[in-house]
Order: sequence, then C-alpha cells, then structure tokens
Amino acid sequence: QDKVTIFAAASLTNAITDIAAQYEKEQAVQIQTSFASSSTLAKQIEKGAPADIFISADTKWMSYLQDKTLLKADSRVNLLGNQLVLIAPKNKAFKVEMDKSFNIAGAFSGKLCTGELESVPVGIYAKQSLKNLNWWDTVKMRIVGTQDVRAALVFVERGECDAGIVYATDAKVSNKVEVLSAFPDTSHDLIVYPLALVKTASPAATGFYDYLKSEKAKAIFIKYGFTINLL
Amino acid sequence: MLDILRFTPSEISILALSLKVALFCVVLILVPAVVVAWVLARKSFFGKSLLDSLVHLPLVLPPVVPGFLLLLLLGNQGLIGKYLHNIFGISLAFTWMGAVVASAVMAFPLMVRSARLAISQVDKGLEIAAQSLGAHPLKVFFTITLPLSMPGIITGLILAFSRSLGEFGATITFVGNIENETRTLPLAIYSYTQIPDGDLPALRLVILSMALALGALMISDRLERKANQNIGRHHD
Amino acid sequence: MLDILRFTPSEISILALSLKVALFCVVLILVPAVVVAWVLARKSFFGKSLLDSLVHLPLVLPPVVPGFLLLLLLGNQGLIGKYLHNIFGISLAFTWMGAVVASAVMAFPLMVRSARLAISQVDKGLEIAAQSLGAHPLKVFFTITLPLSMPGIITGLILAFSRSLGEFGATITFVGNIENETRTLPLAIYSYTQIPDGDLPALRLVILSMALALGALMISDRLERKANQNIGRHHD
Amino acid sequence: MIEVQARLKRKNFELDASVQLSQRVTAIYGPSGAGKSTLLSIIAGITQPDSGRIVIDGECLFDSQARINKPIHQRKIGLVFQEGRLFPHLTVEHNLSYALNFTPVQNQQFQLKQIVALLELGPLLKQRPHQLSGGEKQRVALGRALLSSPRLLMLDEPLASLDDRLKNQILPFLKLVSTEINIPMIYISHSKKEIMQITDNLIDIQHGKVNCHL
Amino acid sequence: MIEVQARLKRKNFELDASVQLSQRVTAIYGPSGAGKSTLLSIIAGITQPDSGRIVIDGECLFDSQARINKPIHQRKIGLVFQEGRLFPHLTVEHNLSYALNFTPVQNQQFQLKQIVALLELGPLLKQRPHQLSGGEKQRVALGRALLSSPRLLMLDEPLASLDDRLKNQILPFLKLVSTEINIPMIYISHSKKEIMQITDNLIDIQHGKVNCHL
Ligand SMILES: Nc1ncnc2c1ncn2[C@@H]1O[C@H](COP(=O)(O)OP(=O)(O)OP(=O)(O)O)[C@@H](O)[C@H]1O
Ligand SMILES: Nc1ncnc2c1ncn2[C@@H]1O[C@H](COP(=O)(O)OP(=O)(O)OP(=O)(O)O)[C@@H](O)[C@H]1O
Ligand code: MOO
Ligand SMILES: [Mg+2]
Ligand SMILES: [Mg+2]
Repeated sequence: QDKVTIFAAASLTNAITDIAAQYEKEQAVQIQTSFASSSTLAKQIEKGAPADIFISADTKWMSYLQDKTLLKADSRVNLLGNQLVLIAPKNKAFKVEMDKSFNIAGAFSGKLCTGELESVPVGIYAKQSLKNLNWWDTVKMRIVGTQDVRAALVFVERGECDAGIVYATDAKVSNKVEVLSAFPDTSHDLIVYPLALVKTASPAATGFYDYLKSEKAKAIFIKYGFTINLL
Repeated sequence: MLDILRFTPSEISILALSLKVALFCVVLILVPAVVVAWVLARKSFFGKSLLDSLVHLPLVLPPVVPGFLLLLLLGNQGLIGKYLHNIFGISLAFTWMGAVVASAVMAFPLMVRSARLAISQVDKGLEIAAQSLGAHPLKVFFTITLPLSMPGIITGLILAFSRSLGEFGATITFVGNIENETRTLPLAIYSYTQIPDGDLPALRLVILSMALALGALMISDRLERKANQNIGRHHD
Repeated sequence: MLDILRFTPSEISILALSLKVALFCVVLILVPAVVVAWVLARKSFFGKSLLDSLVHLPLVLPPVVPGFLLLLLLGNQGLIGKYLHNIFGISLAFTWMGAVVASAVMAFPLMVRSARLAISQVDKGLEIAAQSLGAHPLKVFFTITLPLSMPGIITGLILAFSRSLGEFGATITFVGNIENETRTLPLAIYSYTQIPDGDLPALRLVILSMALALGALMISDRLERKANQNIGRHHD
Repeated sequence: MIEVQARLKRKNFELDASVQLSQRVTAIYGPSGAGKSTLLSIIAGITQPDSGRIVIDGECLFDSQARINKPIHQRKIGLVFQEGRLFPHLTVEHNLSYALNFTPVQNQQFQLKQIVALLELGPLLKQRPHQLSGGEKQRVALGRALLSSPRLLMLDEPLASLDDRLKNQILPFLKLVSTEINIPMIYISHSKKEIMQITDNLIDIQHGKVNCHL
Repeated sequence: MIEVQARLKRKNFELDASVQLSQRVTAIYGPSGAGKSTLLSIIAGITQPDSGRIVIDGECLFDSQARINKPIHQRKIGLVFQEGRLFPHLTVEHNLSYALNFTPVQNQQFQLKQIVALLELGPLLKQRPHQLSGGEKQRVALGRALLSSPRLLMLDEPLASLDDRLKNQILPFLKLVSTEINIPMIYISHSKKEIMQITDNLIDIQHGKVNCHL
C-alpha cells in the first residue's frame, strides 16, 4: 500500500486529518500526517524529512524551501486563505470601528493577545494591521505575544486578555469568544496557506495533492472557516 | 569572528531577565522543596505516593500542560489568581513573577528528588547521636541532616537553575512572550527559530545561555566540592 | 463519569509508543550516564568543566535547540546521520528511534547528576578496603561503588524516564509528529491543543501520562527502598 | 535509681533484661554479641523493646502498657557510642560544644576548657573527625557526651582504643564525674580489669539474659 | 623482610619512620595519635608519604625517587582496619568471601568454613553489618582479611572490642597463621599485655618518630 506523508502547519490539524481520513476511504493509500509549526516543518524538509506534501501557514517558509529548490517545480499554489479578526471574551465584547480615528486603546482594558509579533505569522499580520490603522503606538505596550495562534485564543477564552487578534478559523470554533470585527484584507499582507509537493515526493503523492485542491477537500476547509478564493 | 560575542543591550537585558527569573525560581522553591524532600525521604503516611506523583507531574507532562493549568489557577481570572489579584493586587499573569512561578513548577521535581536522595543517605546514627545530646528533632534537622545533605541540595539547585534557564513551554503558555517582561532567553531563541533568517541571532542567544549555565555550574561545583569536604568526602 | 477512563485503541497505542520510547531512552543512557557521572565525581582533568557544561546543556536550552542540533547531526542528511543511513541503513530522523535519541539527550543530564551525586557520597574507605583485598579498581567499581550508589542511579532512572515521558520540544523538532511512529503522549496532547474541542481528549491523554508516571514512580520507590535497605539505610 | 525491664526478640537473638540499679556506677559486662549495646540503646530510647518499662529517678521513660515512650532528646542520657558517631561536618571543637548551644548555662556541668584539657584535645580542636586517630575520636565522643550535662551517662566501650596512659588518666576522672558531680553512669566493657578500676557493681549479661538488682 | 622508610608532614603531626622487619610477627605499640595507623596506611599504599621507600621481600612497592608506587590492590597486603569498614550492602558471608571471587583457588590459603568456625561467625552469615555487634564486626573484618590470602597481614587493633574468651581464642590462631601458614604480620595495639601474647618484637612509636631494625 502506498504511503503519502504530509507536513502541515498545526493550525490545519483538524481539516487535514478529516480530509486524509476521507481520502483513505476512497483510495488504497495511507496518509501519514505530521503537524508542527511551519518553521519546524520547513527545516525538517530542508534536512531531508520524508515529506511528500507541505502546507505552510505563511508564504515565508514555503519560499524558504523554494529558494533552496526543494520543492517540485510549479507545484506551489496558494491553497487557502484566512481572515484576521479582533476578538474579545464572550461577555466582554466592545464596539470597534476598523478606522484610523478609532480610539482602540480606550475601548478595552487589559491586554491584547496575538501571536508573537516578529515570528509567529498571526502576530506579523496583526502588527501590520495595527500599524496600518494607526493603532500600533497606543496598544503596543499592552500586547502579549504567544507561541502560536491557539495560545492567543486560549488567553482570550480564559479572560486573561480582554482582546485578541486571531484567524477567523480559530475564532469561529470557540464559543467563548466573540468576533468584534474582521480587519480589512488591505490592512495586512494576504493571509495564504501555500501548498506544494516536495521535490522527492513519491508518485502516489500527486493524487492526494490534487485531492487537496478538489471540491471535496474544499468543503471540509470551508467547514473549518478557511477561504478558498485564492485557489 | 569575535564580533559574535559583542552583545547588544537588548540581548544583555534578555540575559538579565533570564538570570533574575532563574534566581528567584531557585530561591522560591528551595525551602518547600527541601521540606517535601525530607517528608518523602523520612516519613511514611497515607497519600505519600500521591504527593510523590504530584511532585513529579510537571516533569512527565508536556510543559504546555502545566502552563495551561497555571493559567487556570493563577491567571488573573483563575481560581486562585482572582483573589491574589483582587485582594492583594498581585498579578502573576503576563509578569516576570509569573515566569518565575512557571519555571519553579517545572524545576520543583528536580530539586525535590536530589534533596530527597541526599537526605535519605544521611546516616541516621548521627541524628540519633545528636538527639542523645538533647537536640530537638528540628535542631537535629538544621544542624545535622541539612548540612550533611548539602551536596544533594546543591545538585538540586543547579538542576533547578538550569531547568529554569531552559524553561520554555510552561512559561510561554502561562505568561506569554512579552519583551522586557517575560521574554527570557528560551523564548527569545524560540522566536528566532520561527523566522527564516533567525539562525544567527538565535545562535548568539544560545551562546549567552551556555555562558550563564557555565558560570552557574562553576559556582555550584565549587560549592559542592566544599560541601563534600565539609562532610569529610573528597572529590579527588 | 468513568467513561473518561475507557480508552480507545488509538489512545492505547499512543501510550504504548510513549512507554516504548521512554524505556529505550533509559536503557540507552544508563551506562553512558553512569560512566560520565563516575568520571565527573571522581576524576579531575583538563576540560572537566567543559564536559560538565556539555552534559548540562540540553537542560539549559529551549528544547527546540537540541532538537534542531540533532536534526543537523543525525538527520538523514546530517553530519553523522548521513553515514548511519548510508552505511548501516539506520535512519533516526522521523522514526521512533529518533524520538528515543531526542528524549535521551534531554534526560541525560538528569541521570548524570543523580548518579554523580550518589557516587560522590560513597565512602572511599570501603573502596580502599576492597582494593586491599586485591580487587582491581574495575572490580571495586562494580562490586562496591555501583551497588552503594544504586539509590542515586534509581533516582536518575526515574527522573530520566519521567523527562522522557514529558519530552516535547526536542522530539517534535527532530522527528516530527507522526502518528504511530513519533507521536508520543506529549505530541498527541499538543496536537489536541491545536484543535477546537481538543480539551477533553487532551485531558484523557494527560490522565494516561499521569497513570504511566505513577506506575513508574511506584516501581522506582520500591526499588529505591530496597536499595537503601541493601546498604543498611532505612526509609522509616 | 534506674529500673529497666525489657524484652526484645530478633532473629538470632533474644533479650530479656530486668535490672534495678541503685548504685552510682554500674558496669555491664559480657561477651561479644551478648546484648550490651542493645540494652543501652533501649535505655536511651533508640531501640524500642517489644515490651517493658524504664524508670529513672521515678520518671517513667518508657512503658509499653501505659504507652509511654519519651523521645531520645528528652531523656537526657549522655551516650558514648561504640562507633564514635562524631559529626563529620563539624570540627572537634564544634562536636564538643554541640550540646552547649541548647543547654541553659545554669545546667551546664562542665566547661569546654575543662574537658579539652582533661582529654588532651587542645591541638585537635580545629581538625575534623576524619583527620583523627582512632583513640582521638573516642576521646572527642566522650567529651561531647559529658558536655551535654546528662543525668545519666552511658558509655559503650569508651576506652577500647586508648592506650594505658590515657586510660589511667580518664578512668579516675570518670569516677569523679560519677561521685562529685553526681552523674550516674553505666559502663560497658568486655575488659574486667578495666571495669574493676571504676566500680565493683558488675552486671553480667549472657545471651541476652540478665536479671540483677544492685 | 620488610623495609619501610617514610616521611610525612601534616599540620599537627610529623611522621619520620625507618623500620626494617625481619621477624614473622611485629607489633607496633604507641600512644593514641602516635602515628600507628598512618604508618600502616603508608605501607598499604593508601596514604602516600612525602618521601620514602617501601620494600617487601625484595619487591619495591614504593620509591619516591624512582617514582614507583604500586596500587593498593597489587600490594597483596591484608588489612584489618581500626573502624571495620565492612561492606554495608553485603551479608557477612559475602563480606567474608569477597576476595575469594578473584583469588585463584591454588592461592587460597584458607577455606571459608575454617574461618567461620574459628571466628564463631556461623549464626551471623546471613546478617548485614549494621545488624552486628561491635565485636562481631571486628571478627568479620579479621576473617575477610585472612580470606584474601595476603602475603602480609596488617591488623589495626583487631581485638579492641573482643572479650577475653574470644581474644584468647583468636590470638593463638593469629600466631598460627604467622608461623604455620607463613603469613608475616604487623600488629597494632595499645595493649602491651595483648601484644606480649603474640610476639616479643615490639616497635615503639612516639609522636611519629620510629627508628627500629628488628
Ligand atoms: N539491627 C540489628 N538487627 C538484628 N540483629 C542485631 C542488630 N543489632 C545487633 N544485633 C544482634 O544482636 C545481638 C546483640 O548485639 P549487641 O550489639 O547488643 O552486642 P554487644 O553485647 O554490644 O556485643 P559487643 O561487645 O560485640 O559490642 C548480636 O547477636 C547481634 O548480632
Ligand atoms: N587525614 C588526616 N589529616 C590530618 N591529620 C590526620 C589525618 N589522619 C590522622 N591525622 C593525625 O595524625 C596523627 C596520627 O594519627 P594515627 O591515626 O596514625 O594515630 P594512631 O597512632 O593510629 O592513634 P590511635 O591509637 O588513637 O588510633 C594524629 O595526631 C591525627 O590527628
Ligand atoms: O504555523 Mo501556526 O500554528 O499558524 O503559527
Ligand atoms: Mg556492643
Ligand atoms: Mg589508629
């Protein structure tokens, strides 16, 4: 039986697990998954990890591999998109306007949680948006960086942070937070999850690679809140 | 080549923060760990296994889990943290003191085990001799048991200090990654590993960590040698 | 309520994998750790501080760093791993054996420190007595030093085993998070923290980890008690 | 007045003691393994007998029926152990003065200087136990016990490694301790000659059996 | 024929020994702290003198000028330590037979049974050292040293805690060992009476000074 190994960013854990299970039912192929942060996965692939397919949570790490010509030529596509949203704990919602004139600092008390600003993708997008909205200077002292987007979500869910910036996919599945507003797509770089075949990918991998782009997979991605319009 | 050793003020301040957190960590756990170690080494009681495994728990779980539990308990909205915050005005979440607590929890089992090992090796005949001279058991503990288990306590301290210097998962989960407040060396190193060009700056911080650890080791080795000499045992 | 304790086959297989990795880990480090501990406890030589800090290094750094270094060294394209792979056909990267190596590196300092502490507490007078009976130093080591430091070695084993059970950062960095191969309990717990509604399944795995640790602790406590009795020291 | 009744069963050994001592100094005499050290450690509270009763000067220290068992440090019995048991981390001086830290001055029966002079420990004060010769250790142990100002002194072969000169110097002093300063003494030795120098009150213990009222 | 020249300086103590022993049995006699144990441990290779030379039966064990220093385990000197030093993790039986494991059968001068009977250790074989009385420990230490079939036996107050009956039983045996089985012996004791029973070759050591050719 053929085996296909996919390395995917941890935020895709549910969706990829579901899609793999469905694919295994249809095809006589075993899908092996490994979920970790995009950076870890990219470095592992660089060092010869037996990955066939890679989905990164940002473009940087995909480009990192592409620059080292470790990807199969022309296999890179922007598979998924996501939205950046401002959230608050369920009973602590406040009004916001995504506008430069809005006094964000006065709108909530306490901390604002998001991914670490320099290294974690969601934090990098968040910083761009905050700067674009001219909110950065007034809130930067109150920002708490986290290891990944899920950790930021937890802080808001627990009420430790009164506001947070996460992906729409994360906010959607939590019933303990409220989405206050989505950041305009123009306030930050496009959020994309690139997909590619690793150079050493087995022939069987192409089938699953194609399946990831199919309508069936799309349905599952949408179910978890991703956007597909970039495909 | 040696340019890599010219550290920036921001790197130095990360180092200073790490050092502060690690030092407070060992100070915080020293007394409780020795007490628990003594209890585990010398007493038998119902629930001892439970206490034992509770102490070891942080070692056994992925560090995120203790970090998450700390958040549940000691966060500003946490079960206990709520009162700390409202009544005493102490806030552990997102502060360096929280980082101290997180690494203390992770280092605690190491400290306890070392101290326990040393205490259980202390010759009871000497404790009995001290008692026969009229020393109250507490007096015996402080004048006989404790000094004689000093090498183990120092071992515990260096393990705890090292563990605290390296603590990542529980810290970032409990107090986040906030510059000048909770961004210790491991958190800063981790951040650099997350960006494509981060290898070099990460390496610089790794070197700083190593230097700190080396310094601590040298001090602890000297202390341990002295402690061993004090109790009539020699290194060489 | 007790439904939470009815574990699924997949959970059991994660448990079995973790147990396998942790057991191989302690078996792998036992001998080298005791040797290094003995050298550090009894010998003085140039470079001893360096060896000492090298041993402690994995403790001091965020686990991602040792994990990454392992990838550089022992990955299939790594400096050493290349030869392992090409000549012996051994592949550590992304296999459970790699997970063993990752947790061995992280657990090594704990094992060394405990054993070292115990060895340095062994009465040299007894070793001299054995030598005077004609025993070669190696014989002395195996018949006197080693049995008398057994409590410390057992302490080291339980610390190493626990650390291995809880190892996350180095493992995921070196061998990834692959089901049935490298997804040990901590990695599985991490995976659940990455998905909504993952709290309950994560909790179930946390309970499994605790059970495993409790079992190991109970065994080690019994062994330690026996070892202490063997050398004429009693727990109570 | 010391009254001891004790039974203790070990695998190869059974102790059955019933002694009543009204003399200042009593010597316990018996072959190796007879149970001399065991009897001492029962009186001191280190070993708990299976059953029995220990009363010193009317104060009950142990009574298996009444469930009385005073802890060692409250018994105020000075011990010189057969194996020395000096504190390895303390200098000779601090070993000697250990008990002085918590003995009220008015209860102190000896001065450090006095004991150091008597036992010729002056040059050794700064040394640690592992730097002492066998006889030196025994002298320090003896001094340490005396300085704890006990109401009863029990010595387990205290002079075994001492040469004749030191023996002859210390024995009279021990006698003095017991008569002048009023510390009763139980003295263990396998040397009849040594014992005779200090007292005529001999208790003979054989195979753990002793029944004697002096 | 044993030739020892050694100098050693410690803080409060200076050893300056020059002895030449051609007798089977030699006793070393001297007050507490005179340096008896120190001299023994220099001969055994445990303590290294500042300078000197040790030759036994023509074989040089130590020579500070020629930089010879044989390790302890190759000197084949049986030791009975003043403090016993029994292996706490081994039973009496295994303490006794420790050396038998690595002594070739043809070199074994005694049988375990023989030693056990002589020293009356039969009932204690399964016990551990911490379960022994003081005198029992000394007997085990003696038996252990004998069973290592040494070419020289050095005893540091081996009978200090033994009662007269056992002493009188073991002393003749030690004599026998030295004459019949041809093991030379150095015997330390502070008891002149004890020493006289075993040999007339006395070496007196005072304040670390000894100069004697027998
Ligand atoms: N902890 C113990 N466990 C079991 N048996 C013991 C223990 N301690 C001593 N014994 C045994 O009890 C008996 C009496 O021992 P004890 O130490 O009282 O003798 P002793 O009269 O002091 O002898 P010695 O003059 O040789 O010191 C001995 O047979 C000894 O083997
Ligand atoms: N390790 C050491 N360091 C420093 N001084 C020591 C050491 N060991 C012994 N001494 C000192 O050396 C001197 C000689 O000691 P040694 O043990 O040889 O005496 P000894 O003749 O055997 O006496 P005893 O009959 O009391 O056993 C003593 O004054 C002692 O204090
Ligand atoms: O790759 Mo992540 O889990 O979105 O930081
Ligand atoms: Mg005795
Ligand atoms: Mg001596």
